[in-house]
Amino acid sequence: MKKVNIHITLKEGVLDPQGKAVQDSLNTLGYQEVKGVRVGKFMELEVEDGVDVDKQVSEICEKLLANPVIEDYEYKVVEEVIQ
Amino acid sequence: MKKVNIHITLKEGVLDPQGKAVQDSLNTLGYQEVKGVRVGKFMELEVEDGVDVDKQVSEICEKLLANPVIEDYEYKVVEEVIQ
Amino acid sequence: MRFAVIVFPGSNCDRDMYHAAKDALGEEAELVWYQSDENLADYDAILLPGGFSYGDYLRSGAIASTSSIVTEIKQQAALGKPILGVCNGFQVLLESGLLPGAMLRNKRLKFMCHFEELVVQNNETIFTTSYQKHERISLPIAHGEGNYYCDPATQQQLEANGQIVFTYGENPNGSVADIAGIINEQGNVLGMMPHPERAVEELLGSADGLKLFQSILHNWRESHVTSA
Amino acid sequence: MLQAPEMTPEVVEQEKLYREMGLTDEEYQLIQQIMKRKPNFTETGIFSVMWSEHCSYKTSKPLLKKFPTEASHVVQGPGEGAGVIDIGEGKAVVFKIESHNHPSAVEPYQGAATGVGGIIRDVFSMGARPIALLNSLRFGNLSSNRVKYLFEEVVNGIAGYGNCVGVPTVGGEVQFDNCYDGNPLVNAMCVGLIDQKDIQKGIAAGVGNTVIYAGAATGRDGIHGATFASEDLSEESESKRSSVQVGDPFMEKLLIEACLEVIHSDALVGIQDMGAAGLTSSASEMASKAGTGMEMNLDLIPQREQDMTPYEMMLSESQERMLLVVKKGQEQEIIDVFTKYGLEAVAVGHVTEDKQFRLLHKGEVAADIPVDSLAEDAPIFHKSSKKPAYITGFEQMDTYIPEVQDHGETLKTLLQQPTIASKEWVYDQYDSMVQTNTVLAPGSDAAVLRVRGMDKAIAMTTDCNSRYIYLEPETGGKIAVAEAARNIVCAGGKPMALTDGLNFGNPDKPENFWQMEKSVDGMSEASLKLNTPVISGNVSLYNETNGQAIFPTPVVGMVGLIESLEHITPSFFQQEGDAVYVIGDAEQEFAGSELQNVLETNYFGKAPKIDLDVETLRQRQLLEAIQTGLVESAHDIAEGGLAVALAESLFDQTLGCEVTLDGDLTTALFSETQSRFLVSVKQENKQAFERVVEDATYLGDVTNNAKLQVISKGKLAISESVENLKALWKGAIPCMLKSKG
Ligand SMILES: Nc1ncnc2c1ncn2[C@@H]1O[C@H](COP(=O)(O)OP(=O)(O)O)[C@@H](O)[C@H]1O
Ligand SMILES: [Mg+2]
Repeated sequence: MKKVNIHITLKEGVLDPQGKAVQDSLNTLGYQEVKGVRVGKFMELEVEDGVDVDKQVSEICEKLLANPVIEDYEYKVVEEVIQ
Repeated sequence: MKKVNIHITLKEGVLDPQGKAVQDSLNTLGYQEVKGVRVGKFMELEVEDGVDVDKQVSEICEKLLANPVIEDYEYKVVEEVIQ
Repeated sequence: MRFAVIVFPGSNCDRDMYHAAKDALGEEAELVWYQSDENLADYDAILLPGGFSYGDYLRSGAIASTSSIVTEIKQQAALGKPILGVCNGFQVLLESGLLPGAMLRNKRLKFMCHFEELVVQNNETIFTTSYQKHERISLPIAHGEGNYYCDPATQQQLEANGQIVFTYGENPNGSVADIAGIINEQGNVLGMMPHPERAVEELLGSADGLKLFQSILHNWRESHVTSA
Repeated sequence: MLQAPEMTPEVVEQEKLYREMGLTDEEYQLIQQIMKRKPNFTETGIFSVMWSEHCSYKTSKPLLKKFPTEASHVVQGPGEGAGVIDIGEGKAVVFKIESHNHPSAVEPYQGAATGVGGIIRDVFSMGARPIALLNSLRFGNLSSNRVKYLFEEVVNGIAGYGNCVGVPTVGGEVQFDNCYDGNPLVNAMCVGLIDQKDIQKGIAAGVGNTVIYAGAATGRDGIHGATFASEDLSEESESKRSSVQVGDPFMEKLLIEACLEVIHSDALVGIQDMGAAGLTSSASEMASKAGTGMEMNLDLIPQREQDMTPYEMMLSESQERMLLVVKKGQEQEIIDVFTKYGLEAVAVGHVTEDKQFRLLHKGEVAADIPVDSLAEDAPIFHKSSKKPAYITGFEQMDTYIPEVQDHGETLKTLLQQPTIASKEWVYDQYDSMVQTNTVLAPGSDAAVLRVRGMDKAIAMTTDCNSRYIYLEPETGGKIAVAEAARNIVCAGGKPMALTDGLNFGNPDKPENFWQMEKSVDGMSEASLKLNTPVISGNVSLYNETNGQAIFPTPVVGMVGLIESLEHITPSFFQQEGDAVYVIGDAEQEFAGSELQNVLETNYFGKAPKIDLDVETLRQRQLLEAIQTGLVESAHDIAEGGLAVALAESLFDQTLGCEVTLDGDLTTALFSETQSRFLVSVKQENKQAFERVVEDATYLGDVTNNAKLQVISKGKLAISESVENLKALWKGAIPCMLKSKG
């Protein structure tokens, strides 16, 4: 079993209303030193042994997890889970 | 300027309807080897120099970014951004 | 004329769409469950209703767009059949690539539900011939992710081809170029965030949406008279 | 942790573990008597939740008995998932209100969301399609950041859930008072529509029939034993602690569709949702009601987490779960329906004859309890009651008379009080139109939904001015019911029945119990008089922070029937030239008023009087006038008095009005005297209207100058631009939310 972490972020140039809102409220709360907030998704999943993890994960990212029109993705195989 | 990455994940045991929906749909798409999908948030932000990054970031995570009742957070100062 | 209203798990405007086609327009309509073995070729138009397919988890419309019925819808689209996606239906059309662009969360991050004024930008589509060009109509919106996004090149293309069918009188959600609804290049797939099916009776505040259904019917009849 | 082997029945007794589960020594003794032995850990837990106020109504039952519950149009009174009223032509309306106060105080988004989910299940478990949601909310002072957070997230949670399941949220109320600072109230009401022949009951009838569990898997969500955060907790057990319940509206939507399909199968015997106390309450109540017993094998329960104990499974409050009893041998046809919707449904047990509630786990009997002792025969306690000293103090006060210099400015101030200000910020976030039946959306006195296939419509509202109840619970209780009925009448409906959400403080304090008693008395009297029986409801006690109770807040959710679509009446003025009437005269009644709050930042004195005969007469006459087509608009006069009602009547269009008021201007404008309405009538109908409505006084006309003008003693006392007033009224809440306190 392999554990995989996936990061999905908005492409540069795509406006991020959520990031902007977080940024604004941080500033109102007095955290003026915080800048450039961007909000994305973080997914954790496990892939069974015996499959090509890289192939599998990039496939599902492209097919489903990320929308290429607005999002980029990145993944990392973080550990072998021993059962 | 320091760049900070924050991961916000649901606490263990807290229901994750999103993760479940993604998991189910991956399985329907034929990816039976994918298990245990959990969906969280990923935030990137920058903190100006001259502030205590650790203090600042853990404070805003607790106050605003994460909901301590159901979420855990983790952050990493990833790099110095030279301006 | 026979309308298919596609029902995904989590669709919730399916019955409203059905009533619009069946009761307000007075034509035949069926609710078609996404896994049913019905043949979409037996229908004259396909309606993708609003709602929260798969809870809108991940991204709105994303999971539904991977279902096999969408493959069939694509085939029917290629044959030139009228396909209308409203709200979540529009999001499914975007996610499946039948229409260009993507949806972001509303700029104020809140779900909103109220009547909006729209401008009919193109009244030469099979969905809009009963409207006047630049007619101002009132339709409800009800969405949290209706902030239409596309890159500048796509926007130019949409504008150049007259693919922008509806715009907002006053942009409520941050959409690029005030876009409320767009059509594909072939002119048979329309996606829009506002709900024409909620505006087919004066009793409920507006009947401006009825003309959209009437346009579909009218143009279908025309094409059937000429081809017959 | 929660059922380590060392937790023997003896340990439960010696260490008084039952206390941590919320049972008293007395109750524990009673359990031993019933069981004729010491209950084990799981059994003790089961008793503790079933004997909690939430499930057993042990302190409130004696009060609830006072409510009138019958009328010819009542099909189902209290006792099932929700009440049912007949609306003719074989159709019926199902409704109920439920509180989710404590969960919302801890986690406002999920607390409110799961509150909505729970009340929807109550309605579709009756076999009805949920057609509308309302919510009655109370928050503290909006200047506090915590209160802002609670308010925003509660609204967000209601929207998140209701919008996704596709049930329109069409009405409700929000009030703000300091007493709710630490203890917000979140009451959600759901209304459903059903063909009377389809009405289901939550009964486990037919010995040998199969018990089916359907919907979401069970996790360690909301287990009440969270009180076990005691010194015995180890690191490992910490991670297994119960977690906050998270709602899954998508799952609920599928459950609605599956259950509404299943009710048409003759295989179905009974169905009930798993609400508070989850599997325990649904299973034991279904058996107790049917006079049967039930045996379940817990190994078969779908589980979301590893190694769950019987205690955890039985006390879990995981959401979106249903329990069904199905004819033996016909299980598959039911399971197939759930499978179609991608839902899990499994047989977990069967109905028995011996009236025992028996649970098996890993080959052992985990619990074996006489089922009636959990439900029908749960103990009842009669609390002592005492009139609070503060009320005696209020009774002895002189009549409070406010001093107002500038009436125009005062009106502007009132319009910006969050309790009076526009709630558009709230309801714009709710899908109020899905299902395409909403004729009058949020923003009018009562919401109105047409009923497809009929010429009829139904009107619905929630109301409760807790300030009056704080001052005088009995009078306030009457007013809450009367005000709800007024809102129904204004929309053109005949008030039919109500559901009550009783929100109070700790009932162990005699003063709090007295408030409960008196407000229930007042509500009962009014519902009897208005022929609006109580058909369902909910009790939420212990609403306190730091020993300070909230204002007693018995929310009334009312449904009315509009006989013809023609009768649907808006609450705004419709056209220039119409005559403006007020029904009923104002007296100097300012105690508990919004004006008192503005001027004194406090409430004191005696609540406004209410005469139920006058109330009934005026409601009947106004309804008659509406039904004969004599009324263009009708609005009840509530917080802020006539002045606010006049302003609100102008906020839909660009009209104005000019009215002349006699007597003391402050009283005429701002008094909150009860049983009053503001009505507009076409000029040609004036005489006919006056003939029908005895207490109507002509005030002036609707104008087209977009100004609110009030003449008093021959002088123009108020002349304000409607646009300006509207901007203040609409902007108040968004503005308060933006400013960080
Ligand atoms: N929480 C809420 N949810 C939905 N609608 C609401 C809510 N609060 C207020 N509204 C709507 O705003 C309008 C005004 O509310 P309110 O001032 O309480 O009315 P009234 O005094 O006539 O009962 C009503 O139409 C009501 O339904
Ligand atoms: Mg009212």
